[in-house]
Amino acid sequence: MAQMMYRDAVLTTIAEEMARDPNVVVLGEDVVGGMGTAGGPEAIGGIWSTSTGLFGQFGADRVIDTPISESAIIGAAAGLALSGKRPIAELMFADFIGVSLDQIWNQLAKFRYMFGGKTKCPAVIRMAYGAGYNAAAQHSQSVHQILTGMPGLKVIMPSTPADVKGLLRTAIRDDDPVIFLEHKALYGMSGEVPDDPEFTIPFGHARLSRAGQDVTIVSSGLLLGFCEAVADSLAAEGIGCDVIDLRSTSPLDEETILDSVEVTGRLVVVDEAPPRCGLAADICALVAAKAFASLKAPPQTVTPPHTPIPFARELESAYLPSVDKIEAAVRKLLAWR
Amino acid sequence: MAQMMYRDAVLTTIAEEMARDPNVVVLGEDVVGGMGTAGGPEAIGGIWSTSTGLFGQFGADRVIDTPISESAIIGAAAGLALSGKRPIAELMFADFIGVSLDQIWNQLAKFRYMFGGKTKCPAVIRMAYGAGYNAAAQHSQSVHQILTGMPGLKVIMPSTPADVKGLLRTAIRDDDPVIFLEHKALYGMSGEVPDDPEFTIPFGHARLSRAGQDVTIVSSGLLLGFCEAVADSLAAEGIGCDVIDLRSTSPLDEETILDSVEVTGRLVVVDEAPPRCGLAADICALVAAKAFASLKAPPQTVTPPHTPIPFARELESAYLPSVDKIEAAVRKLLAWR
Amino acid sequence: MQLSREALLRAYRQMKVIREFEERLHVEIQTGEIAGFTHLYCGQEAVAVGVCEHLSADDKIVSTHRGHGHCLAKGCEVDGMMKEIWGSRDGLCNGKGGSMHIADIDKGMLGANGIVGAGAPIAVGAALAAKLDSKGHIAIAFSGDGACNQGTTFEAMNMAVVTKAPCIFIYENNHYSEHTGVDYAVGTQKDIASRAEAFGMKVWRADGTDFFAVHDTMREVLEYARGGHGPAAVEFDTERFFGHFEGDPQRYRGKGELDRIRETRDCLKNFRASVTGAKLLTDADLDGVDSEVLAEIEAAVIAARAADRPTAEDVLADVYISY
Amino acid sequence: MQLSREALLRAYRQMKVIREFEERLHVEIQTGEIAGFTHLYCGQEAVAVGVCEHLSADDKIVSTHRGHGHCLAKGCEVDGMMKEIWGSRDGLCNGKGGSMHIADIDKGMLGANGIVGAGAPIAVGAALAAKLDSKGHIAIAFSGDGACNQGTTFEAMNMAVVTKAPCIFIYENNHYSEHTGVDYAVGTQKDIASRAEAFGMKVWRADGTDFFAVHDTMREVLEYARGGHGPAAVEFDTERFFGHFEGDPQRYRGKGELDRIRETRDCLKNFRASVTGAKLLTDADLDGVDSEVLAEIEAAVIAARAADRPTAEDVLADVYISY
Ligand SMILES: Cc1ncc(C[n+]2csc(CCOP(=O)(O)OP(=O)(O)O)c2C)c(N)n1
Ligand SMILES: Cc1ncc(C[n+]2csc(CCOP(=O)(O)OP(=O)(O)O)c2C)c(N)n1
Ligand SMILES: [Mg+2]
Ligand SMILES: [Mg+2]
Repeated sequence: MAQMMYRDAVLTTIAEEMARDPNVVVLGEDVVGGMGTAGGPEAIGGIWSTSTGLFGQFGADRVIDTPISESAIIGAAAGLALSGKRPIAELMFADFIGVSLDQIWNQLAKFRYMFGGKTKCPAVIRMAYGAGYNAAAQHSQSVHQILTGMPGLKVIMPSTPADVKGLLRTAIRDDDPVIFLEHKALYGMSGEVPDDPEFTIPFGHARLSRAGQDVTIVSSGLLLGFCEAVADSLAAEGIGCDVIDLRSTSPLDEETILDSVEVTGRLVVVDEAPPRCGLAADICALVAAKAFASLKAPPQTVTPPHTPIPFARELESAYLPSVDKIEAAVRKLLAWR
Repeated sequence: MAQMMYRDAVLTTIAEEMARDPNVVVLGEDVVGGMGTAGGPEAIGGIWSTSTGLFGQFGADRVIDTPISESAIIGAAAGLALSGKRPIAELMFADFIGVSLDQIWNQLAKFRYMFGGKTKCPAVIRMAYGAGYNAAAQHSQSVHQILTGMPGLKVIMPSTPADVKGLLRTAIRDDDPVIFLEHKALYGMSGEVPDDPEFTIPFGHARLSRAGQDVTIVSSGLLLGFCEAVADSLAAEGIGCDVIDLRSTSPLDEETILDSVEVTGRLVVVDEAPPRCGLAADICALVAAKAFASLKAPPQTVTPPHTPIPFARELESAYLPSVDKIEAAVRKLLAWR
Repeated sequence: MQLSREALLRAYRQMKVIREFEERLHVEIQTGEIAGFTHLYCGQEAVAVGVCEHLSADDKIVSTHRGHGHCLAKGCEVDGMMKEIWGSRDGLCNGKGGSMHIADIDKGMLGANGIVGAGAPIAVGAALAAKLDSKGHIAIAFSGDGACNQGTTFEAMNMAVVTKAPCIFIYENNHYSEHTGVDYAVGTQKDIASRAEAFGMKVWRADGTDFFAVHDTMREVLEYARGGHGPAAVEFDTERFFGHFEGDPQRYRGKGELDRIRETRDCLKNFRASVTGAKLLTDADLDGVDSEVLAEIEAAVIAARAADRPTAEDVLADVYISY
Repeated sequence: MQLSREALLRAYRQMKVIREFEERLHVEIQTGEIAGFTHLYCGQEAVAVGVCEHLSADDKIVSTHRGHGHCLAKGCEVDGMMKEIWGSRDGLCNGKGGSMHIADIDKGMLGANGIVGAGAPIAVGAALAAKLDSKGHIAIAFSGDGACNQGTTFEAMNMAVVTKAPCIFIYENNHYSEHTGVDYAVGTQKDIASRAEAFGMKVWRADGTDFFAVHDTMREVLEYARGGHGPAAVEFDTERFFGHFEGDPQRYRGKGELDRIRETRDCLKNFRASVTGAKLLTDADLDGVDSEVLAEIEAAVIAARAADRPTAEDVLADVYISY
């Protein structure tokens, strides 16, 4: 076990897989940095420092710095994937699916199906998502709810450095297109990471980060930590919460969620996406349909309001789900008659 | 009352509003047709015949034929709206939000909020959506579930010629950005339309198209007709269904849905979007949260499977919700113990 | 460079297969038997064939909504394509894709595409893969005069120049994007090739209705691209013989335009005239090919009609490899 | 054309306000008091001011992520901007937008924009509105050397040419897009202006660190655009004095580059030298402006610190006008 930051778990996993498989290729804006400058290459290794040193180690044909052209970046990843390579494309911010959605949604995601199953499309699209930086309406968004609804995509949301390792390795080796969502407020998070170069975590297997009998809390990303804090403080009062870290939203580990709710009879889904047609509603509907009989109270959601993401500190923290709001939702469930 | 086709309700409403307000402008691909050809302008009035004759009536400055550049079309609509005009932009197919999402999601939808409420953004983005034409994976999709999740947008889905009239007029006069979704399989639908040039239908008011005490069916667009057929055949057996035509998914008429479920205790949501993070789940979660006590059975959804849209006739019809699947869902609810 | 008798016969045959494939579809579509949107390539055969006759299966192409010609020229089976268009589960894409999504990855055909302009970035990716393998393979993006206005196409050209990707952007200028004229939609004062040139690419131009012009031009272009000089662009002036889609009133055409182009701009007629004129092939040679091709198309249609239909269970297959 | 003393003083003051606004932010950001991403315009003042001095509130501009200079030059209040950057509810956008989303529609400032390349299509729309009103107003899209590679920017140029929109595309080439050099990212063998020219536009080029070069060039460009000749493009060669974002290590810079450009490419120094050299203004005149501006900025910072903070309820306001 090594102590490692979330961002370094991304970098080291990419480096290990590139060393292992010559078909793995990285592309994106400033993934090298300094191209065409007096300072020369490797001025920066991606703005999140998740590709530092890759250019020096693997060269310009496998670490491709691109112009600001997200559609061309994802399209190129699609073409590389159809040509036997394993591209890892970086979108600096998840918000930039706005300028590249067609290549993700209508191309990458659909090739295998449209072509009658006669091809594979092993592309990983990494992107930094989420609020917490006061980066305002166009640089703070969550997009898993949009991409989870798109058949053909797999959507991964690691919440710890260890999960980054195991899930990113799985993603790079997976033969389907994978959206890999990295929460920008977690890049600096430090944690234990297995050293085993073959350590992988299969998709569709949620992680139970807290165990309890009274309430099921489902979350992921930055908010998972909030949920754990709530579970820990309620534990002191003798209230037990299952806290389920989804890890992947597509595929979704329905079984872990349903098994837990069958015991607790109470569900809170805590998600950073806006409320309408979001992941929280998706999971509440799943539980209402498949665990109806065991529900003791109405499934609750804790999400931001139906608004864009505001800039000011006070506004962004009021926008985001908080420990207080999560705890209130749990208590509301327990108080339900 | 005049008998009119859905497509003509679109065209005549646009023409009436353009005549009424000189700030209303139409733009899109082939909305004139024949520009730069020997045949000359007005070779076609939009591929859905929803702008026939507008160019002749209102001229080139108000009926703008564009190159194939959807981002520029929506962006231009945004710029027109910020400059005091009331653009009506056409995306030939809703699937093309893939190449223009940024301008819809990160620009149009967010301007008012990001700018502190100091501007309005009266733009209507019309698009043809839905399956039924065997147009396959890239020309048949529903997108309301994606756009409903985006704060700042209003999302309208008329199911009849009369609703097109009343809702499109409201959309054109509305000061917020409005997504106006026209189901391509309904363009040829004929129906009664009020003559009153001031006839409008406010957003957020669903329409009860069938009334019954036993089950609530919520739908819109092409599938609404399927739901009505099911309700009618079950009525013959003495089973009563409320069939609710949403008309708009954002704003959503929660009250009409909840009032109905409080009576019936049973809900089926029938929607053409894929199942994950879709509108069906959104409404089931709403009802599970706010009408929990009155639910007699688990809320049901009837949607396509989590797959892209296949081409062949047999495949597309197996993909789409059918009268049989809807009826089965209703019977399942009635049989629930 | 002189083509062998075999090469000439093969080129003519390829063009003729496309022509008859499309002419037959044009007839069959009227009967309502074929579902969905079908865009016919008829009139542009010399481009697809003049380009693809130079390619191996390791060279990749990405096509458009008007893709039948590119598919056939790149080696997709007539049979499998016809079955796909008929929506059979034995079709090249098991009936899942249809006319706008025909692909055959093993043949280096990375797909027709229903999204105008989506192909160019994908071709850049295929070219970057070829560059990485450095075996002299290339990738080609076919685009129309309308697609060249889509932002994705511009991004792809710049990205290819920046990354020195061996990508060839082929612009088939058939003068129309749906119902709109190229003189309106492409704002440049010059032509599509000049706009591409300004992106930093070497460009070529040729008559897309003259197989020999296309073939000779592509020999140069491919030598350049395979030689590691980076991307290139070619504009071919060509003609679309049918409407944009079946049932298109074609009010945008000039008077007598269709007759004129069928008369003077028919790549098959012109090919026949020049090879018989030059005594390289006889009318009998070509007539022989014609009747073979007609028989092949007839057989394919009969087979497509008789082929297995997909079933409801097939809907769920092939979304993911593992899920 | 000779500028009046008042005009010269006003131009200098405008540039100085931007300079000191940014220099002060550079200091304040270190303290951590200011939230979010802030991109400083310092070094490019002559472009924003040389352009906007020609404009009225009825002329529209669309800006970028590096928008403070464009906002100030177009007439946004120092006070309201400072408060916005501090996240006050009295800010120009009530603290909702912050540095990357400052707008003032009444002043014709249609917004800074966090999405690179998003502004150009919006400017085309504003230009189409001006065309419809036919009062000789125009719209301007400011873009960087990186933004000019975004598909939206290309689409906007072609759309403007096709629709003859009075839109001026201004490319501020400061040689870098984040950490990448323009010579790498812009593939064209020539320059950004040449690529724009190939879209069918008249283009101009000038030194963006020389106020007079910018101002004279824009006089011509605006006369052209207001005259109904359609769109135009201008490339200004300029410099960014700070990192892309605060804390940028700037390893991409050459040795001594920052000192050199501060020394030889400072639009304020150059302005002072030429107007004093030509005896149009005295150092005393300019020093007077300097101290006024410093006082104004100081006052604005104090006011911003003291200004009302937004509350949780404010989050829900202004998503829609009616819902
Ligand atoms: C992104 C997108 N926009 C619009 C369309 C609708 N459409 C299909 S083909 C076409 C015209 C394409 O013209 P061109 O590129 O010249 O190809 P051609 O049809 O002439 O072969 C259009 C507008 C589409 N399929 N995709
Ligand atoms: C669509 C999009 N892609 C990438 C980014 C990240 N980004 C912000 S500024 C920038 C560089 C822009 O360079 P340039 O256009 O030259 O403007 P400058 O920063 O030099 O003023 C990038 C890549 C973004 N904000 N939006
Ligand atoms: Mg064409
Ligand atoms: Mg720059």
